[in-house]
Amino acid sequence: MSPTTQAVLQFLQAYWVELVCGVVIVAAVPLVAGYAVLVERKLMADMQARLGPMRVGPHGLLQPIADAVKLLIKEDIIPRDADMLIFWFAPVISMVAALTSMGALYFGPAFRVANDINVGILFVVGVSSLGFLGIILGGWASNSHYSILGAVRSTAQLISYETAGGLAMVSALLLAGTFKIRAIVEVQSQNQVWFIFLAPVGFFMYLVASIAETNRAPFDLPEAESELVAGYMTEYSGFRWALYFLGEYANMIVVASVATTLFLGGWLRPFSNVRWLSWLDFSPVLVLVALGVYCLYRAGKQPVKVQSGFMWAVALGCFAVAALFLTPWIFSPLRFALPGLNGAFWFLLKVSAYIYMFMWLRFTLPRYRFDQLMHLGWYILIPLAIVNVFSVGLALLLEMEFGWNRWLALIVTTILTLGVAAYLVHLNDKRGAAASAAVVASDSYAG
Amino acid sequence: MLDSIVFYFFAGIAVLSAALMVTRRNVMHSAVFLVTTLLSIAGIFLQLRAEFLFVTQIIVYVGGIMVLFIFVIMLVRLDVPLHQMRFRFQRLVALLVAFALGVEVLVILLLARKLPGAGLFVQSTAPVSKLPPNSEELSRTLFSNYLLPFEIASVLLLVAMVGAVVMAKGRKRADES
Amino acid sequence: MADRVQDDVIRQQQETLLGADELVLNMGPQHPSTHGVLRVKLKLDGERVRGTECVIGYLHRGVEKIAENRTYQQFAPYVDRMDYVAAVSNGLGYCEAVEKLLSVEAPDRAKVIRTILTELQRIASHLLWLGTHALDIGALTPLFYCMREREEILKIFEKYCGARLTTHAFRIGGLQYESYDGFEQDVGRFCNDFERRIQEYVDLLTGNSIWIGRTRNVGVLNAADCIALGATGPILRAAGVKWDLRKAQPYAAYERYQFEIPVGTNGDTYDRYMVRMEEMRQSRLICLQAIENIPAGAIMGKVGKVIKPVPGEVYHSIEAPKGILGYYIVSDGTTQPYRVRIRPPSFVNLQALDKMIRGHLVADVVAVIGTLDIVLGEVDR
Amino acid sequence: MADDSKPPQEPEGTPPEQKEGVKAPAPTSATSPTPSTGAKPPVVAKPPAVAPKAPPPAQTPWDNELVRRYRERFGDAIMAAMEDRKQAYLVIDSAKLLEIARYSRDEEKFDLFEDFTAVDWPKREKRFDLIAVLYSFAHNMRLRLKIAVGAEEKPASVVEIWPTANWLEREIFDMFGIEFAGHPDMKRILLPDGWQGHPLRKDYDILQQDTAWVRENLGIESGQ
Repeated sequence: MSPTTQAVLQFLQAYWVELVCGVVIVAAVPLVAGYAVLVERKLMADMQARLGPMRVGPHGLLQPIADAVKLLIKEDIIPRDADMLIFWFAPVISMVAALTSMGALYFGPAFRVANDINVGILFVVGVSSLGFLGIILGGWASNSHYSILGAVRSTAQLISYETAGGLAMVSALLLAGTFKIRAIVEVQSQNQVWFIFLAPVGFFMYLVASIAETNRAPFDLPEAESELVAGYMTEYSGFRWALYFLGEYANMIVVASVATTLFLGGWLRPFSNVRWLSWLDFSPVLVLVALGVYCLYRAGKQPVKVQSGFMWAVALGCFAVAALFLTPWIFSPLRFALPGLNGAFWFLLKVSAYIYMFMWLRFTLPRYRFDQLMHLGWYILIPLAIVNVFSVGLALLLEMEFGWNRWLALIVTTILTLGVAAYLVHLNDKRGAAASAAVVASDSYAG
Repeated sequence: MLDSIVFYFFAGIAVLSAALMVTRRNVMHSAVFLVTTLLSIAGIFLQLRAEFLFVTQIIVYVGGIMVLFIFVIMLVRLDVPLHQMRFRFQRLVALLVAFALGVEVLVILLLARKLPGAGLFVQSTAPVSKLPPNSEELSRTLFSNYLLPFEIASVLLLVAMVGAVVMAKGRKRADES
Repeated sequence: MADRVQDDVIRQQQETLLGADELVLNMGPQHPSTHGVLRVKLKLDGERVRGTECVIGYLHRGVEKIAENRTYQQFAPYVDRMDYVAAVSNGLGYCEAVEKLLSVEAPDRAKVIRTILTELQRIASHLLWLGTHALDIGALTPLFYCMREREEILKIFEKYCGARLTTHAFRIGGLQYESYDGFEQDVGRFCNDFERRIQEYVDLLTGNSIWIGRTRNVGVLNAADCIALGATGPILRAAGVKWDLRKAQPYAAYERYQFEIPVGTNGDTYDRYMVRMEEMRQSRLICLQAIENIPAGAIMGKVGKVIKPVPGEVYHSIEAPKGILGYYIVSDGTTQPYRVRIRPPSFVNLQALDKMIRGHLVADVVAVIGTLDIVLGEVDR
Repeated sequence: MADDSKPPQEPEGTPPEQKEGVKAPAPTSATSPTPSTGAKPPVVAKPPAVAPKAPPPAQTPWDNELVRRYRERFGDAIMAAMEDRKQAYLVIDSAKLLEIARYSRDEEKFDLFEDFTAVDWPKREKRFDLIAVLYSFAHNMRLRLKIAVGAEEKPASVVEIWPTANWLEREIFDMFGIEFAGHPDMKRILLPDGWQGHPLRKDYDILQQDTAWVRENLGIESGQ
C-alpha cells in the first residue's frame, strides 16, 4: 500500500462523519430549497383561496423537480455588455457562502460538519454574509440599471441590518457566554429555559433583521418585482438564476437555524428537563402516525382514483418512517441514535416554524419603501439593539454582583428596553411625518 | 502533512490573486481578486488555529470593508479619474518601495534563521485540543495588556465616524441652500 | 502645471462623486407594474425622481379612425376594447351619446338594467385596481381576494350577455337581451356577500402601518391641480371636490337612487384608496336599490335598423370608474359617424403623473401609477 | 374620509335642468356655423337639407346672458353662438383664442378643460375645426368652443391656461398635423416619432400606413 493511499485512508477514517454530513448538506439543500418553494406556493395558495401548483405530480408534488429540469435546460442568456467573468462567478459566490456556513451548524446533537469550532456562531454569520458579495457583483456585472439599483439597495440593506442583527445576537451570546454552537444549546439546557424568554427583545430584533438579511418581504426591496423587475437577478436566467435562488433559500435555512440555536433552544425538546413530559420524545413518531391517519381519512374523499392511491402511498410512507423511528426504542443496540433523531426532529421543526413565519409575513404585508426601511434600521433597530445589549448586560451584572433574582433582573431590564423602544417609535413617527410634509412642501412646481 | 498542503494551497492562491489584483485593469476585477486574497489569508489563519482572527478577517475585511469598496466602485466610475491620477514617477517609486519591502523580508528571514526561538517563530508544543480558546485569550490581552492602544484605536474610529457624519450633513446643507 | 492637472482631477472626481449626472431609468414598456405597455422615462438622482416623461402609444389601434369607417352599430363593440376592464361603462357612454345624437331615449327598464350592470362594472374595475395596486406595493394576497369577487361579477355578465370581459352588453336605444331569470337574485347575493368581503380588504390594508406609510402623502394632487390637469373621477374626489357626474348631470337611471359621493382631504394615494373603497360600497348600495324595483316594459327604444342621425354633433360624458369618459360624435347624416372623439379618462389622468411623482422615490412611482388606475388600452386607443 | 372637508364647489345642488346652456328661442334654418357657410360635410356627405322628414333637431342659434357677455367683450371674435341638441357652442376666431380662453376660465369659471379635439373638413376654406369642451363646476354647465383653423395656420396653445391641454394638443398634432404655437413640447404622442402622415385627416385612408417606417423599425413587410 503506497503511502499516499494510506494517507488518504487515514484521512477518511478520521473525517468520515464530517464528509458524509457535508455531502448530505450539499445534496439535500437544493432539494429542500425546491420543496420549500413548493410549500411556500402551497401555503400562499391556501391563504389566497386557490390551489397552487397542481399539475406536475399529485398535488404538484413533483413541481420542484420539473422546475429544476426546466431551469437546467433553459437557454442561458448573458447580456452583451455584461462583465463575463463576474457574471459567471457571482451566483456561485452566493450559493457557496450559504452552503459553507451550514457547515458549522448543528442540526442535532450529532449532525454537523465542522467540529465544534470555538467561534461557531460567528463563523456562520460571517460566512453567510459573504453571500451578499454575490448579489452585489452580480448586480454590477449585469450592466443594467435595474440590477445595479437592486445591488445598491441590497448593499445598503445588508450594512444596516447586519449591524442590528449582530447586536441582537449579542444579547443571547451574553447569556450563553460562549460562541460554540453546541455549548450555547447546552447552556440553555442547563438553565432550563430558552433564551427567547430571557431576551425576547433580542429575539424579535433578530427576527426582523434576519428577514431583511435574507431579502424577504416586507424587506424584499433588492428584488422588488413591482419596482425593479427582479433587482439584481433581472438579467439572470436558467441555472445561474437557480443558483441565486438556492442561495437565498439556503440562507433562509441558515438564519432560521441560527435563531433556533440562539433563542429557541436548538435541538432541545420543550421542557427537556421535565421528566414526566418524556413522552414528548415520541412526538416524531406520533406526528408521523397522525399524518398517516389523516391521509387515510382523506384518501376516501378523493374524487379521482389516482389521488386516493397517492394518499394511500403517503400514509404508508408515513407509517414506514414512523416504524423506522420506533426501532431504536425496541431494539436497544440502536438506542444511541435516539438523541440524534429526536434532536434533528425538534431542530427541523423549529426551523420550519421560523421559516413559516417568514412566509406568513410575506403573504400578509405590503413592502416597505427604501427610505422607510433605512429609517427602521438606523433609527429604531440599531439604537434599540445597543440599548438591549446594555440592558442584558445590566441584568447579568445585577444578578452576579448584587445577587438579584435572574428573572427579576431580566424583567426589569426588558421593560426598560421596551420603554426605549416605544420612545424610539414615537420619535420616528414624528420624524416621518415631518419628512413627508417636507417632500410635499418642496414639491411645488407649477403644473 | 495535511497542514502544509492546506497552507501551500491558501498561500498559493493568496499570492496569485494578489498579483492578479495588481495587474488587472478593470477595477471591479481587482476588487474581486482582493477579496480572494483576503479569503485565502483567512484560510491561513484558520490553518494556524486562530479561529477568531479568521472570522474577524472574514466579517470585517471581506464582509464589511470590501463590500464598501465595491459599493463605491459601483456608484462612482473611478476609471476616468484614476487614469489621470497616475503621476510621472509612479513606476520608480513603486519599484523602490517593493525593493525596500523585499529587503526587509529577507533580513527578517535571515535573522530568524540565525536566532531560533527568539521571538519570531514561537511554536507551541501543546496539542491543538489543549490550547486555550483563542477568542478568550485575545480578549483578555486586548482588555488588559493592550487596553490603552485599544481605546485609542476606538476613539480614532469614533472620530472618523463623527467626521464622516459631519461631512455628509454639511454637504446636504450646502445642497439645500 | 502639475497643480493645475491635479486640480482638474480633483474637480472631476468631485463631480463624479457628488453625482453631477442623473441616471435615466426606462421603466417599461415591459415592466411588471406599468399595467400594460406604458413606458416612463425617469430622471433619477439616486433613487429620487427629478422628472418623468411618459412614452405612450404602444397599444394605439386608431379606434377613432376605425369609427369613421363603421356604422354606428358596428362601432359599438370597439369601445369595449378601450378600457377593457370596464367595458360595460364604455358601452354605456357610447350608446347614450348616439342616443343623444338621435334624440331618443332608452326605455326605463333598459336604463335600470344598464345602471345595475354599470355599477357592477365599476365594482369590478375598482377591484382589479385594488388588487394590482396592492400587488405593486408588495401585498400579494389582496389581488386574489379581489379576483375572487370580480369573478362573481364576471359570471353575472356572462350569464347576461355571454361575454365576460368585452361584453358589448348594451345596444343603441336600449338593450338587446332581457335580464335572465334570477338576475336580481344573483346581483343581490353578490351585493350581500360583498359587504363582508370588502371588510377583508380593509382588514388587510386600511390599518396596516406599512400600507399607510407607503400611501400617505405620496402622489399628492390638490383640488386646484386636479382641475388644472383635468384629472377626474376618484382622483378629483380624493382631493376633496365633491363632484360626480352621476349626481351633477345624471344619466341612465342614477337620479332615482340614493348614494353618497365619498371625498378625501389630502388628495394623496391613501385618500384615493379610501375613496375607491367607499365608491365600491356605494355602488353596492345602488345595485341593491335598483334590483328592488326594476320597472317592467320594453327594453328597446324607437331606433330603426339603420341609424342615420340628422347632421350635427353631440358631446356626452359619463362617470366611468376611472373618471370622465366623454364621446364627441359628429354626424354628417350618413350611417357612419363623420368623426368620433373619445375623451379617455386614463389618458388625461396619466398626465398628472409627472406632477405627482416629482421629488418622490422610485418605489413611489409604482404606487402612483397604481393609484392613477390607468388602462393602457384606453390611453392609447 | 372627512366629510367636513370643504369642497370648493357644490355643483350637486344645481338642478339638472339647467345643464348645458339655456334653450334657444326660435329655430331658424340650419346652417353650418363656420364662415364658409357653403361648405358641406364632404366625401360621403349629403347636404343636410335633403333630410327633411322630421323637423330636424339640428343647429339653432343660441342666445342668453352668457353669450351676450361674450359678445360684449369680444365682439366679432364670437362668430356664432349655436345650439345643437340642447348643447351649446360658440364659434370663435382663432386669433382671439387665448384671450377668450383666459376669460372663460377666469371670469366665466369654466375651470375644467374637459376635452380638446379637431374635426377635418377638407373642402372648407379653413380646413379644421378645433373643438374645446369646457366645464364649469360653479354652474354645472358645459360649453363648447369651436375654432376654425386653416391647414397652414398655427393656433395658439392654451397649455398655460389649462395644463390639461398639453397632451390633448399633442394628440391633435399627431392625428391632424395642426401645430400649436407656444406649446412646450410639440411632438407626436401616440404614433412613433418618425411616422409620416396624420391619420385622422380625411385624406388619410384607413388602409394607409407608413410602410417605410414599418419596414425599417419592425423589420416586417406591411401586409397592406
